[in-house]
Amino acid sequence: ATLEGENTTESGPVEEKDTAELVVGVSISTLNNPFFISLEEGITDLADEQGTTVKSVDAQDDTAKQTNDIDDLIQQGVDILLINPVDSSAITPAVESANAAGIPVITIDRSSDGGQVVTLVASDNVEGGEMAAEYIAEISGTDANTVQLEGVPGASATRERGEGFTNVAEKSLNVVDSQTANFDRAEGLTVMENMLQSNPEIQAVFAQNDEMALGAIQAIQSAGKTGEIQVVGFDGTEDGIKAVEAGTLSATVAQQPSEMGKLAMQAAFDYFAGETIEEYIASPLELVKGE
Amino acid sequence: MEVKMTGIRKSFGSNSVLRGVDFDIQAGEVHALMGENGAGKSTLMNILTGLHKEDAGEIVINGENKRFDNPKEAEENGVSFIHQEMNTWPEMTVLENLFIGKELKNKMGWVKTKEMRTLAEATFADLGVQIELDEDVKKLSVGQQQMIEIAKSLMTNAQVIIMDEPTAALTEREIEMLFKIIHTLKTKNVAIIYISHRMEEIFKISDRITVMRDGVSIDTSLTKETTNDDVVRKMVGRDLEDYYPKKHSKIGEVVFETKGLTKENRFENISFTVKAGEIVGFSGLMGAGRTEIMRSLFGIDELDQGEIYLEGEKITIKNPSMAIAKGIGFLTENRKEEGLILDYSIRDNISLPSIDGFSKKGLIDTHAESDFAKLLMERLHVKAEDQFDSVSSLSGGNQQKVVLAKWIGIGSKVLILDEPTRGVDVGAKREIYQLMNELADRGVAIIMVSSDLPEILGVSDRVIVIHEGHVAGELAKTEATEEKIMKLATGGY
Amino acid sequence: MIQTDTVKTKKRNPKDYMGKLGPLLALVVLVILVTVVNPGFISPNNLLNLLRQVSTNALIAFGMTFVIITGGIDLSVGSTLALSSALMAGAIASGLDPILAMVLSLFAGTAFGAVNGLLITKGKMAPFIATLATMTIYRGLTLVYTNGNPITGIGDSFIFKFVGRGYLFGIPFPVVLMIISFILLYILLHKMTFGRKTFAIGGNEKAAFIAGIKNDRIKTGIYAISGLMASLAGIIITSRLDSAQPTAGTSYEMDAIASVVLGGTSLSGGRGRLVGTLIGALIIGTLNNGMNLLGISSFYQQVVKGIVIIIAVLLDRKNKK
Amino acid sequence: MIQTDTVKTKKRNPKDYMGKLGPLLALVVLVILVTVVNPGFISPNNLLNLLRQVSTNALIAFGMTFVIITGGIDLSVGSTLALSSALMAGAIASGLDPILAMVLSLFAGTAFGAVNGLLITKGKMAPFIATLATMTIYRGLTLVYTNGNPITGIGDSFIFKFVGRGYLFGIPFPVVLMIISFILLYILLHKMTFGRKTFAIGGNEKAAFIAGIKNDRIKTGIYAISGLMASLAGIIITSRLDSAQPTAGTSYEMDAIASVVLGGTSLSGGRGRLVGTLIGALIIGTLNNGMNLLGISSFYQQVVKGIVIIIAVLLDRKNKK
Ligand SMILES: Nc1ncnc2c1ncn2[C@@H]1O[C@H](COP(=O)(O)OP(=O)(O)OP(=O)(O)O)[C@@H](O)[C@H]1O
Ligand SMILES: Nc1ncnc2c1ncn2[C@@H]1O[C@H](COP(=O)(O)OP(=O)(O)OP(=O)(O)O)[C@@H](O)[C@H]1O
Ligand SMILES: O[C@@H]1[C@H](O)[C@H](O)CO[C@H]1O
Ligand SMILES: [Mg+2]
Ligand SMILES: [Mg+2]
Repeated sequence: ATLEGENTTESGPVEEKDTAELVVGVSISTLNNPFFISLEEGITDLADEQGTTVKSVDAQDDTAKQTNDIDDLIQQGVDILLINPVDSSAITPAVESANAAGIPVITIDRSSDGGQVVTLVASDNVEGGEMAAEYIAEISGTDANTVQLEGVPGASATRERGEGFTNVAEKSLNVVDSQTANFDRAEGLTVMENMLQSNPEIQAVFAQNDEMALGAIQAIQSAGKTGEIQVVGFDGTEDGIKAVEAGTLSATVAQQPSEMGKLAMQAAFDYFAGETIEEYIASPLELVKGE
Repeated sequence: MEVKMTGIRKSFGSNSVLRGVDFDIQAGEVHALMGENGAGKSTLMNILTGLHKEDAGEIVINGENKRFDNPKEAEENGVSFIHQEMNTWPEMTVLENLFIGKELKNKMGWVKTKEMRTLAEATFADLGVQIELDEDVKKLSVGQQQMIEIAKSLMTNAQVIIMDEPTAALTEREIEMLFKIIHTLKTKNVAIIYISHRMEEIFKISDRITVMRDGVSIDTSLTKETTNDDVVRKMVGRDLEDYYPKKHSKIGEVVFETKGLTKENRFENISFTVKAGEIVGFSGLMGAGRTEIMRSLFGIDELDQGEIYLEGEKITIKNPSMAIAKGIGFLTENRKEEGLILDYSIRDNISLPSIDGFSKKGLIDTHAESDFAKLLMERLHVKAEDQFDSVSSLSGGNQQKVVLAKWIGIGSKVLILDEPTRGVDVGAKREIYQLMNELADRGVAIIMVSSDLPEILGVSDRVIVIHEGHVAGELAKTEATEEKIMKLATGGY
Repeated sequence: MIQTDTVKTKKRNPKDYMGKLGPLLALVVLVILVTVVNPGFISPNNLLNLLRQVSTNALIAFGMTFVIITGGIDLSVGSTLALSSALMAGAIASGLDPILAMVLSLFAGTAFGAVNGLLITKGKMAPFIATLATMTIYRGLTLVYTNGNPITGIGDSFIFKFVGRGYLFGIPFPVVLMIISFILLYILLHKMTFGRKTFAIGGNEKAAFIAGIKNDRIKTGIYAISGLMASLAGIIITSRLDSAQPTAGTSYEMDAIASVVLGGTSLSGGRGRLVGTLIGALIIGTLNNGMNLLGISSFYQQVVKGIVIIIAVLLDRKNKK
Repeated sequence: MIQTDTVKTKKRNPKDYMGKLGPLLALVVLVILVTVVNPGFISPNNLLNLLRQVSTNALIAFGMTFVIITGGIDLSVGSTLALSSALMAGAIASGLDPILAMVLSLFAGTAFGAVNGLLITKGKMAPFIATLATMTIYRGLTLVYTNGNPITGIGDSFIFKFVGRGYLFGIPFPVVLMIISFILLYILLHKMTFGRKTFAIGGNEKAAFIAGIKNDRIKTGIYAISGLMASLAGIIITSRLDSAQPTAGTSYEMDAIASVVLGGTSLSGGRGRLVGTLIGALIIGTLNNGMNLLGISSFYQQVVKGIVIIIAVLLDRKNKK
């Protein structure tokens, strides 16, 4: 009786490899979300430039499927794994398996709680949540009646953004309600509608991603309260930025998913070029606001 | 074993079905239980075997006050019930069917297939039937399924066996076999409660007859001290004239003709004609293929070869809808599964095949529909409060009349009736015959498939006998006798 | 004792009325409960809001009612909604007239439904598995077509905006669409031969076939209606969100089926009423809206919703006895 | 002796064999197809990997087979998996002995299944709606219990790690569990009276009752088995992921049902084989693994999966004719 991931192959000196020989396994949490599509594009764009082979799998937001997907990639003998975990804790054994097989791992957007990773490429979600709360306090005033639209329960982005938001909001905002809308635009709409019914004096909304923010904006519009309620989103997707430009969205905490992907791919190249890699590579966060 | 039931009462909701029934059975006797459809015979037996609970009354078994909580308990105590409605598992094999709920098993709970097979083979040998034990039951004919039900009951070594219309789906041969078995059982002191609507059988095998009417036991007498007319009078409360009403219709031109109908492995080269106003009886042994021929020509099953002519014109029938459009109606042998929507009202059932006729631009004219249903119900004497009663609340005979009404309603030129009186009481049977006569008077060509020989002889103008998927012969009314039909049916000449 | 001990006879059985009133009663109780705790619930504004929220689920559930009456089920409605919406949005984005694009979407939805129907009738597949497969396929096609991204930039046309966001005499237009669809489908189901045949198929498929009903045609038509209603709901959602989402409609089949069953339509077929479905949809909508108004956490909301479904179905059973 | 009673169709009808071999054939064709394009597929390593991936779905599908044979369905398996896993992880995290915690989880799963069974038998609810409701409830309870967060810090015990990540003679332990469960359930279904009764209930419930079968008890037992298998799968997943996820098992019912149906078990009840389900699960697993190996985009994967399900079911239909 043995356990998988038990005998980690000692990662001796890295065997240097040319970008064109590299086979990179990519596991994305879900491609049902524009954010991760951009992220994957960032990876593949750079890989294409360098002639690197990419094998990509989509976990459809299922932690168990992601573990299976990564097993499949390990089976195919990829040189390195770029993993965008569905969940930071659940990814640990998969990272350990990769470690055992001697395959280096880079995590993207979300960390792995265990195992050895070369680096984590991510934006700081806690900080992003704080940024959003601070900006709301700035535009709607301290103690503004604020509601929060949360992402998929249990997702690290939900937890961390919520944590950051609450850190600041506790002190400077009056949070009247917080409900999940599962990172989904349609749910953002209905949940916001209902919140408007029960809390007529809402002044501001923090949506943990732009999709929900855009849904909430539709609800605010049909309640005839456009302009009275400030909405701050997260992600800086194409639609989100457009809405900021149009003035319907007050601001979005823009991540740069495509940049994140590129940074991760570049880290992989550097790794095989024998360079030392930082433990954490920060992907830039930027508050994009209207005028 | 002796059973005595006294003052049994039972209501379903506001419908009081049994209103004081006395019934008893002694070891080694065949006791016939007679009564019109809905008289309460099956209900009484359901109470005896613990399927229903009586509202009042007393059951004494071997001198002891006792009642069974469920059929299993009854069976374990030696009372076995062959139900009127078959309780089979179509998707399971014959062997599995025979032993459901009473599998032979070892201490570990494993099923002992070999032992069960031996026992089943022995029972089938006693019954004189040859049915492959590994065949799925759904592939068997109704008659064969009925034999399985009988075998099941015999295997329980019961002291009292209730047979609720065991012969409704059987033909002469199997009935003979069954009667032999009943005689053997009698010598072993087994008591039989025998329910049937076939009068001649009752007088052949029963020792005593109890007649029920409207939930009350009217009379119990020794069979040898009573007569057919006597029993009928007690059942229906009045005298019935001749059993098979006289038919006067003029027989006209050929309306319906088939040439060389063939379906691989089922039937071959079936050619026959039916004239306006004529009733053609189709006889044959169980599984001869009569039902399949009718189903195929009506478009329910596919036909491999053959031609069909209606009023001299060749027609193609690919599905029932096409057949109905041409003026052909088909009363199937299995009314519960194929004839009726049990939960629906009488009206909805009657109007179903004609529903397009009541539509104006797709909207249903419910007034016209109701008038139509009412008329047919009156015409056929369907016993019900009104046309909105659900069909499931009717007695078997009345259900059969509803199916009939539905096919009469479409104004068919050709009417195929497969076992039209199966499970129907004497009074209702007579009404159905009368109705067939009237339709014939109006020039309808009628095909009647029946396993009841006296009925075939009593009703048909001409008899076609099917043997193993072939037309074995044709007999005019004047020349037809039971012997001749049986000879053809068994492949003799 | 066996179950059939009941008399399910008379049309005019008073208990039947109870059975029919069961769902309505459940709705009334629910409304009163929510109102007591939060009187804001019955403000005209919130009621209109509620109705608008209910409209998409109700439309899908109307179609589902036909399907379930035949003894079938349609798991693909959510994916049908997404795919037909994506096609419409794509067409608008590439310059097609929005009205034509909406018609296109309805046609597409109808066609996807008909494919289900054909798999079930000609392919003799169980409805559950056939629509489970097409649920996956239509969703996959949506993702392929949209490449996983929402389709945006479709919101210029007034008519298109109006469908999801407009008001007619103060009533949200989706609600108007729901009412019109209800009336038309009510007539179809309860007053026309098509409906009679639908019931007959569900009541006894073999008997219906032998009585000359073209089962295959009717059933295919019914799945097509279900697809049509899903695509109509899709148009509303797309208009409201001003974009077609690749994940739109995910698991909408569950709410639709729950609405139908809460309305007293039997999953074993042959029995059902469209007005029941409307009430069922209102119950689900009131639950969703009401629990938000009461500030119940979304985790507990799921628990409560499940329990209410169980209670409502059990009560309905009881009344029907 | 009377000869005419014999049935013409013989026991060893070749078409019957075809019907039984249908699913196996589909699997073989699939394996060959994938291998031709990527020979790495049949490497022993990948096959073991594949089997381990299949194991959880197979376990759930085994239980589902019993349920479907009775003519029922269990939509709650995914939520049962999540809730029983969460309880186990919570217990371990708060210091309970991992082995006891695993036993607790199996008991909990069995109990959740039994609740389904009671709603269906005593409450006379349709299995679809009863388990739809409990699916929502169990998921909600999981979220409430975990507060939406994964439960971690449970991975110290060797035994606990071994269940999901261990190897016995080179075979992944989840695969060993799958094989053992298969054998036990095979005997239960095909060799023991419990199985006979299961089939009898599915084939003709009323007749089964008359034959003295305690339908309610058997059915409740069957749903309990389904819950038990779901919780066993949950233990494996929790061990493999080293954490209990609140969203674990979402929509697993669909793959399980698809596996059962692909294996030739009829959704209308009364007919089915456990070995078919195993093959069905292998088909689904091969599809998932194979398409990853072939590098098919996940969007197209869904389309292909749906189409393969349709083709396999249609072929099976055809063979059975
Ligand atoms: N479970 C039930 N619920 C309601 N009514 C019932 C039930 N079973 C029987 N009945 C009614 O009781 C009456 C007697 O039925 P029963 O089946 O005992 O008649 P029967 O004498 O066996 O008739 P047949 O000769 O047609 O078989 C009928 O009116 C029938 O509709
Ligand atoms: N699906 C089937 N598969 C195999 N054999 C079948 C099937 N259907 C019918 N048969 C067989 O075909 C033969 C003809 O049956 P059919 O029902 O037509 O006979 P019948 O003359 O009407 O007799 P019955 O009085 O039993 O109705 C029977 O032996 C029957 O077992
Ligand atoms: O960062 C991403 C995006 O914000 C997305 O919208 C949801 O998942 C998060 O992890
Ligand atoms: Mg009877
Ligand atoms: Mg016949």
